[in-house]
Amino acid sequence: MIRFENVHKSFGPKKVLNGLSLSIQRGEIFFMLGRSGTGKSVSLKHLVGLLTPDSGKIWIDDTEISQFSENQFVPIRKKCGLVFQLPALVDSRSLYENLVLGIRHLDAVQKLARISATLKAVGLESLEKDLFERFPPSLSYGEQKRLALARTLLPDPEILLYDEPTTGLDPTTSLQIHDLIKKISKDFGKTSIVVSHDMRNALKIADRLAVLDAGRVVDLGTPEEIRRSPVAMTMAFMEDLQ
Amino acid sequence: MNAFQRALDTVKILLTSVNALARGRVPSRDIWKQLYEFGNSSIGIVVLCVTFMGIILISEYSFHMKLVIGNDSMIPGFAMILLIRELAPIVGALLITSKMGASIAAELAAMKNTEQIDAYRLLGLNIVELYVAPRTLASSVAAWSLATISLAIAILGAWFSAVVFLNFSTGPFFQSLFIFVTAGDLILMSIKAVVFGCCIPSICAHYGLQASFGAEGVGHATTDAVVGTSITVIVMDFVITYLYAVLAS
Amino acid sequence: MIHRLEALREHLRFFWMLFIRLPELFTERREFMRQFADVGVRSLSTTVTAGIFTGAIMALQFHLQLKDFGAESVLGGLNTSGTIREVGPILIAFMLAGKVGAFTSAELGTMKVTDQIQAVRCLGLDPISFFVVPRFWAVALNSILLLVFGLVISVLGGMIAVWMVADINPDQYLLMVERFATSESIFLAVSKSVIFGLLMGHICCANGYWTEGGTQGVGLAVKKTAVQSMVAIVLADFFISWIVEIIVRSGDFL
Amino acid sequence: MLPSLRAIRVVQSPGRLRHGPSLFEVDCEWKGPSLNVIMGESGSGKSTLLKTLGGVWEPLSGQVLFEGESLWSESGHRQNKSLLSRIGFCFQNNALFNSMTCFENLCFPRSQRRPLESETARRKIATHWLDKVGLSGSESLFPFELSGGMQKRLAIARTLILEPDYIFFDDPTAGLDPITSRQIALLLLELLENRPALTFVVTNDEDRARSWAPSVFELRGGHLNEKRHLP
Repeated sequence: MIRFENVHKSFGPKKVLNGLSLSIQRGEIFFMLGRSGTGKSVSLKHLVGLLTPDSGKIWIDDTEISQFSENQFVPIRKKCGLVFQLPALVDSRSLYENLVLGIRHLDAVQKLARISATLKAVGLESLEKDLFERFPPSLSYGEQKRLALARTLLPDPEILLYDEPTTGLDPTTSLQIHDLIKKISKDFGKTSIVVSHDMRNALKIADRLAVLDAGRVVDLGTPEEIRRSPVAMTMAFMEDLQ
Repeated sequence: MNAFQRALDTVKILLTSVNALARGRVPSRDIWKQLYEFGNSSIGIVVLCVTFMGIILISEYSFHMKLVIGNDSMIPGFAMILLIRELAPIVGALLITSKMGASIAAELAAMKNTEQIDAYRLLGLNIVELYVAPRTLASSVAAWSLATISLAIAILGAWFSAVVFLNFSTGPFFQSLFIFVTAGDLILMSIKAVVFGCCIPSICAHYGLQASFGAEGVGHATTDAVVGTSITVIVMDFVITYLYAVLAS
Repeated sequence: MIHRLEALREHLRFFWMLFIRLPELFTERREFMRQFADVGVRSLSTTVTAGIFTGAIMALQFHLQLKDFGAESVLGGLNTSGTIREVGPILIAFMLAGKVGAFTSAELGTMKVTDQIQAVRCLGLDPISFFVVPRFWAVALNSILLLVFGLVISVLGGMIAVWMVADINPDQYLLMVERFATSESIFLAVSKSVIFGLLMGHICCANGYWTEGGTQGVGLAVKKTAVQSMVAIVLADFFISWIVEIIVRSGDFL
Repeated sequence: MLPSLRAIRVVQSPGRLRHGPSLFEVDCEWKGPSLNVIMGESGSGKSTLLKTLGGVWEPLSGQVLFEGESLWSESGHRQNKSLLSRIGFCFQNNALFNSMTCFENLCFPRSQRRPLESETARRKIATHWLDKVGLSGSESLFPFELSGGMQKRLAIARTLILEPDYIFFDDPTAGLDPITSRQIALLLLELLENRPALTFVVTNDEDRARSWAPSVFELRGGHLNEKRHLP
């Protein structure tokens, strides 16, 4: 489904991806864990063409995208929806306009139908009646995150990419977000790749986990394998859970 | 926060800075560093802009004088008076505002974001004395020297364009210059430059310290600082010119 | 020096892109209208203030100079033509560079820093035509209209100042305006306004869109816009006046 | 004199606004050196409470007494200088002076608080503290050149270098990945061991709170509830 093959990327002197090799199956919830600055978010951005690798290959299904141009990425971006760490909503536009950014080609009836279904999926049905009057700044940070998720879901992408979805959220809200990721992935049969450093929630909902260090995968496996894994970095992450 | 409260707060900042400078509580090392910062960063653009405006003024005046009096022998004097009294101080001040004023507002807004200002307060230090006071002195000295330097170079530029384009000869050019330009004009320019110079850091610091949090806050603080200072400079210029006109007549 | 040429080439490419995407303005016309109204309303008060005080300052200067020659009667016309040709456009444009230009680059810079631009790109939209093109035309057209409006106001400012200082009553002041405000002066003023407007629109959008480096980056973008706008305005003013001089006095100059 | 802090019906409004509904009304007393952890949901005002107790903001009403003495004089905002010098505050955003190097960030506060101290002694203490928090070798780096974890270590060193009697940490492990945040938590414990100071730490991370103290104070519904035992 998605395959990284010996991908290297550096920003000036700083080497961020150092031979990343990874493959993710269809319909899987795949977590990428690691300390900040080990290239987790950078690898996600390669999948939607926000960054291009210095060397190495990246496959989505059977198309190799590492040397794609901006236009070639347009269909790829329809297939992969990226949820940013910041809500990244357009504050000057109404909630409705924010939501329909990705589905402008549909007609009004289809839009409204899809919006109500997606809002229910992310637990924001209460907002449905005043989508036209309200603007993003009037929502709480947690609500903005959910709306950003709904906006990414609307074009019905096959693959969902989450860039540290719960950083900066208090424990209860981040638990809800993780349950939401699991529900959406299972109900709609989406492949989900989640970049995070919240090991406790990761183990709860992930099908498989990869632990990254210095731009490379140092450990890979199912939650059970990860719990018993002898790899130093994984054990460091597990210390909190005893 | 309405205009009056803003003006009040700015005056408070200005008085604190002047007080700190007068009491000698500002290390001279900071003042020299800021003086270099202010002068070095704006000298290029101020000289460039004032010179180009000086050259254009010469041709503008020749256009008008021909309309009004027919001969354009007095042009250099007239044009240069306008440059000395108005354009050199204003253009210099507006450029310093956007170059250095914006940095003051942006930096203070960023410092507020990372709570550095509270940290200074807990050390018993006043951010205005530490940050704004050296810049106030540096800015007024820089404003005056930049206005003078750019004026001198603008006169050379005007002389060049008068000789080459308006077939003036050097003698009458400088002669009309000395007839019309009096010491009073230079004093007026100096007063304006110094007054504008010492107000710029305080106004920009006010906007920086009132900034709200996040990237949005820094952006708005910097913008409001540039606009607020520019408007204040123009209004102050009118007041000073008006007083000069009343006193002179 | 190469760095400067490189930057100039980048600016030219960005400017050219904004122009060829003009038809895309139609798809975002609602956003354009909203931006146009927003920029206009926000900068009206600044334009009026700048206009009145520029006119007043110039009137005082001309009054002081003409006083010894008893040429007071021509003051109205001379001041109007003198202001709208040269100093007026520059000073009002300086004000708008802050109020309109700096604000827009702060807005675009904040959007860049909070990933809004990346997010829209990932949803299959082109951020340039979504965010930048409507703002560019809103700023450019507004600046042109506001500059011309500011120049008209400056005549009013001159009138009031002269009335206060030299008690020349308004209709005496206006008497000479027609004679001096020749079509050439008006053409010069309007052409400067158009070019200044386009320049400011481009500079603020370019700096805003190229913002990098988090919160500090936004502050830096605003500073760059303010400085670059002012320098560009003075240089443009020089070349326009020089070219118009050549056209009008084709024999004279060369 | 044993450090003691008494909050008498301290009321504060949210953040800088100084108006709007009061966030909390706190009436507590802490006697003698101890490590007190304050927890609460985000938005409960725990950060504002810490800043009110720690002398960053003046309380809307009520008083904060350090050994019976108030920091804020009745007349204006003039703060009691000698008392202020015995307080160390570590801000959530680190508040590092970005125009100074790491070394200067440590020397500058001491030069303000201990002006009579010789330059060499001050430099020795600064180097000592850089080693203590594991930043030896990065003396000449500027704050923006440091990673999140290193910035937090410098902020902690800068707070403790003044040997304060009252120490306040505003969410010291926020925004750090779990491993760095655990290292910072352990560093705090190690540095605060047998130190005769009254210390307050605000956090919403239960794992870290557990490593600091057996029980915590909880700020909920505008009141500071007594100890809650951590499982």
